[in-house]
Amino acid sequence: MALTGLRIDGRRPGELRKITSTTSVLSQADGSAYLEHGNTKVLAAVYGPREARHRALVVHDRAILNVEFNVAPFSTGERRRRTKNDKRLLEMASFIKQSFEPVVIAALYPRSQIDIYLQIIQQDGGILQACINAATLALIDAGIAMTDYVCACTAGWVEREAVIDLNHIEESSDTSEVTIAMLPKSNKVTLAQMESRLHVDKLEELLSLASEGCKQIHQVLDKTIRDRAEDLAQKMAV
Amino acid sequence: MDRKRVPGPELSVAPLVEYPSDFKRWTPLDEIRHDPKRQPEDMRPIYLKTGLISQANGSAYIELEKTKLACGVYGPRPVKKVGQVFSGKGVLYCEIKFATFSCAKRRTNIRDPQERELSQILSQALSPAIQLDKLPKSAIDIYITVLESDGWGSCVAAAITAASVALAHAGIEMLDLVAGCSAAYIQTGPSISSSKDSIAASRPPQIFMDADLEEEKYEQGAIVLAYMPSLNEVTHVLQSGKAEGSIISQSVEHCMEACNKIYAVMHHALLESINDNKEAL
Amino acid sequence: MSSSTTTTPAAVNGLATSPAFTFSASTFQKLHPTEFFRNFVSQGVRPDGRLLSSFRPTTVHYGVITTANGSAMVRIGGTTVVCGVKAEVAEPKLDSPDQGYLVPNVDLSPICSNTFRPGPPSEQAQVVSESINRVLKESKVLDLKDLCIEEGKAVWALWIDVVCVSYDGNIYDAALASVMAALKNVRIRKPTYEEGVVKVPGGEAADDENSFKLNLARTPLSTSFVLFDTSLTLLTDPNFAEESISQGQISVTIDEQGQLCAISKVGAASSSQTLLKQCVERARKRNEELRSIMNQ
Amino acid sequence: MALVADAVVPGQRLGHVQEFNAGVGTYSRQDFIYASVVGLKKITIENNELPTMTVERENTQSAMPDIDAIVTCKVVRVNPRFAAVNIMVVDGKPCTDDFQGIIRVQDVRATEKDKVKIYNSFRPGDIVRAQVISLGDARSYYLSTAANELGVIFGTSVAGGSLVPISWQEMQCTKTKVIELRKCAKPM
Amino acid sequence: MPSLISPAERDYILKGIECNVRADGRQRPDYREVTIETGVVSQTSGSARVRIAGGTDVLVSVKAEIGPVQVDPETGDGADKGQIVCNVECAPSASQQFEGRGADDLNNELTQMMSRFLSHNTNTPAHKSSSTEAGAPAAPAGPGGINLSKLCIIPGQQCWVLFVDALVMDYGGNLMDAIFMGTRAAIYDTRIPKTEVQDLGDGQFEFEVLDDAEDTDIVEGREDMPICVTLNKVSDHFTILSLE
Repeated sequence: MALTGLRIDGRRPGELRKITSTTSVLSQADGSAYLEHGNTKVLAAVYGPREARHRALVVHDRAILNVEFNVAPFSTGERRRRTKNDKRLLEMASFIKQSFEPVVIAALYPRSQIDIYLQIIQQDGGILQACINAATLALIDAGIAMTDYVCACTAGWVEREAVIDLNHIEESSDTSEVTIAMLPKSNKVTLAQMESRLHVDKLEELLSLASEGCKQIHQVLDKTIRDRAEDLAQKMAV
Repeated sequence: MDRKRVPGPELSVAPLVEYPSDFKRWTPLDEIRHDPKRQPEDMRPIYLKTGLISQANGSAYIELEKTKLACGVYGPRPVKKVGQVFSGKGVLYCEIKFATFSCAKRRTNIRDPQERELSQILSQALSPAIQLDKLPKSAIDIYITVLESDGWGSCVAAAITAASVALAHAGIEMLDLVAGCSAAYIQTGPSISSSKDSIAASRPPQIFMDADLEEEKYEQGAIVLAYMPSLNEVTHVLQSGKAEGSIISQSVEHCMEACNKIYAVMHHALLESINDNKEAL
Repeated sequence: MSSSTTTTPAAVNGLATSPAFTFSASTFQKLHPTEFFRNFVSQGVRPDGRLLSSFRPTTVHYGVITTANGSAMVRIGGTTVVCGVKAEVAEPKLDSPDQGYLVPNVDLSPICSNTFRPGPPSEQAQVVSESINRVLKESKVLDLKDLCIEEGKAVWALWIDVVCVSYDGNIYDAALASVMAALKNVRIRKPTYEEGVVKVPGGEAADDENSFKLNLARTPLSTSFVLFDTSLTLLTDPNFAEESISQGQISVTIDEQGQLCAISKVGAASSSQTLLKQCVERARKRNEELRSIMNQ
Repeated sequence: MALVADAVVPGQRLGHVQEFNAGVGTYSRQDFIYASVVGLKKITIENNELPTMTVERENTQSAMPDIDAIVTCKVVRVNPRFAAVNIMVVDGKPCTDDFQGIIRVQDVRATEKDKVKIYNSFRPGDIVRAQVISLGDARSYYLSTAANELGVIFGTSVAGGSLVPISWQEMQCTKTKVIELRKCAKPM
Repeated sequence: MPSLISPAERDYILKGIECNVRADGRQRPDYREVTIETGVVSQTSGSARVRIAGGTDVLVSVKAEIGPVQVDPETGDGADKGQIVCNVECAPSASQQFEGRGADDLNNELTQMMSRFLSHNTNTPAHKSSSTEAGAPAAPAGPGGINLSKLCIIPGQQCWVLFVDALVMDYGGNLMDAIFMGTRAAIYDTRIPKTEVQDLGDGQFEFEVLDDAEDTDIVEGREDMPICVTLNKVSDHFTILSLE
């Protein structure tokens, strides 16, 4: 941490990386979104509500959510081909599934399945948060009923300073970081995930910082959706 | 290796073959084929017999000198794969497996990507010739085991020929038999300089029909053709490597003529199976 | 399927079909296989015309695969198996630095019978592979020390793979015979070992001077029987149909000096001592016959 | 050895569309008739119109149920709506792999269709002769035993003896003489 | 299963092709509009993205890594060659039919085709570079055009391995053309760092990679890379790049 209080990539502790996102990028998916959070690039596609693949999984009164992760072999510095049932990816997929279950109004689509496919194109830290934000955009683009957005943000403790939205270098230096997914309107936390040692009272500060980050992300996502909606409205109006 | 087989050492590798200095390996430079008796357009003699597998509905065994493979056809039988949607047409399922001892380098028991792709090539080459709409809701399974392979191209061609004969032997209604034939383009003749630009000036590559393993090592390109001789229609062309357009069309001509010769051998094998049935009764 | 005989007589014991329902022989065999066989066995003959104790024609061919170090094809009636042995270099186990590996595996792929599905080896394939593996190990067919190239560094690993091309019952006898014939046919080039690399001389002629054969201490061969129906009649060298309706199987493995290598009796039916003696006796006779075929 | 004179293989050109009709074992394509199976070429001449060219199949294709075929099958499962069966023989030819079939409760008999009790018609283990009425769905063919000569032809009674039909809906156990209810086939 | 087309719609398309007008207004031999960008993925030696109007979107990346040389025990050749390892992956997000294991066969087929065209001798089990015996006529650098000898660092020991990974993000028909255009663009965009080899005597070599960004090599022979055009036979006409 330089003396000027700036981080490695020149950001202030409370500053997010640049986020650019667009929706309806894929022709065949019901809903899709492409999100760049700094150098982390993620593509999300939503298919559904459609017929469940395995008859056994069908639930008679609501839709079931299925999340699948796919990492491009070239996404990290050193090329690594991950198999379909790589433990780490399955774990991430289940996190995302749990964070969207309370938000998607599944009761409207009984006996069906909603598939969320996440494709990581480039990794530079904050994979889980980028995927959750992209999945939110893709679900909305697919027109699936949701009670609220789900915005995710990471926060961590780097060299005795609480920072948000850690990049790859900050993540790999043994900092403690927490990822939380939040419903911006109702301020409820649907997912909090931390895997490193952290002092209890520091956690309080990180959580408030992360929720602050989520609000900022919410504005960006919301703006993307509204621009897209206006764009569609104009096209239809003409 | 997996738990379901008798375990061997994790890693075992073929010993390095050290040829004595005076040993002269065959090279195309001296313009004769690896087997001196054969001219460039000669095919290896084909031994083809039906009825090798007692349980199969139709079966065929083919030998081209060193290349040996057996083919079994089961069907039409109910589709076993779960989640199949109702189909008015029959489904063709093909699987080719190289025996572990079939090539110089030992192959694994588990199907590798190359065998999976070969299976797709085979079903693409054979399905146009089978009247699948006469077999609703059922599947035809073609299984091929390569016992020994002397040349990849000739193996694929032999597999197509054997599978087509096995299908006919199984009594399945077909439009025509499908004969398979392969050829390789090999640069012969001494006047070759290594620099790239003068390649064009040297002689065009020679077309060797039905190349064996030794010749395949020097091939610039290869072609495998699946051809219905009586209907004069090509069902599949698999061309790889680099060659001018004229060479390719010339090799397609050669392959078609060769397929007509192979058709006669298939014809003979199937008629023999009629005589065998006569004697058996 | 067995060749069809004329329509079976309507009044068949135990099957009180009224005369109206007569089937063709093949339909009758498909619907009531045990009934169908009982008619034949009660008259001491089998549907394919063999006596209860006769064997199917057996042939053995050596050196059928040139890309393998040793190979053999064995055909017993409708069952055809091809065994190939490939010798590769591997590191020895720590507890046996001068011993090579002998790895037999039988592959019952879907090509040989419509009962096998694609995928990992079926239970039956694993049982046959394991029993051959035990016979090779327990009866010390080959001294693993002969396979040592450089103690502690490099040894030969003989991958013995049996491919079943056509399955018509009695796979164990055919597979074991093919393994023994292939091992007899093995020829490995004499290796030279230099700092971690094993080299073998190339070139055409592989004669006794630049390559060696395996000296097999014993060559066990097996004969199998099945017990049919409640009457426990003994059927030798069962084909696929007989195997699928049998109550139990007995296999007797004997080597060339006539010593017993293995006996396995499997199946629900309990059988008397005399039956086992009868099997061993018949297996001994069959053994000579099989050996003469193999030594041609 | 002399090959059989007019034996043909699939794809062999047999004649012109004007000269013959394409019969069994042949197909016509761009005004030519070709053989579609291995077998012996036969020309059958009806009274007036064109002679038909057929190829009498040498090795029979493994049997496959098609519409109106008479099949013999074994009952596997019974539930109030239908009886699931394994089709083992089609038109007298055994098929190597059994096909799945179901006899729906409304196809058991022709009269009083709605009063049929399936467990009084079929029991698991019975051998039944039925007729294929449709290709059904992806898994099984739809069969019917409405005609008189269709129904149970062989069954084992509760006591284990074989059953003999004594009326169109009763069978008697040979051992214990107990009457069991079945939809029997009238002996031909 | 491909998208279900009603018989009427099928007939409409067929009739259109008969009179040389396709469903999207193109003529039979017309190509759809293609856009190619290079350098889209940062941590790679070279990358390219190909988009064909109508929904095909493929990302191809080339990563050069140092790996052991693959020697063929039989002929002992390949010791002085680099390698190309290809891999095509259809992301399940690309289309409905890639759900679950649906994409496996297509992935395998495209991967095998790519490796066959780039390094031709995939016939022998091991993916090995094109084999040219020293004495025999030196066939031009492999059919993929790329000169693999230039990729060798220390003959017999270390060489550059070019991992070509194609990721299909959206499937709108005609994958082969898109993948080949992407591969050619990615190989053009590829920069391989220079290596310095020190001879430590007695056959031992040591090499060191210079990692300043400007001074890098290009892939030799990249202009000979194959280009692929797919023709679909509809009724008895050939159309280029049909939609589905």
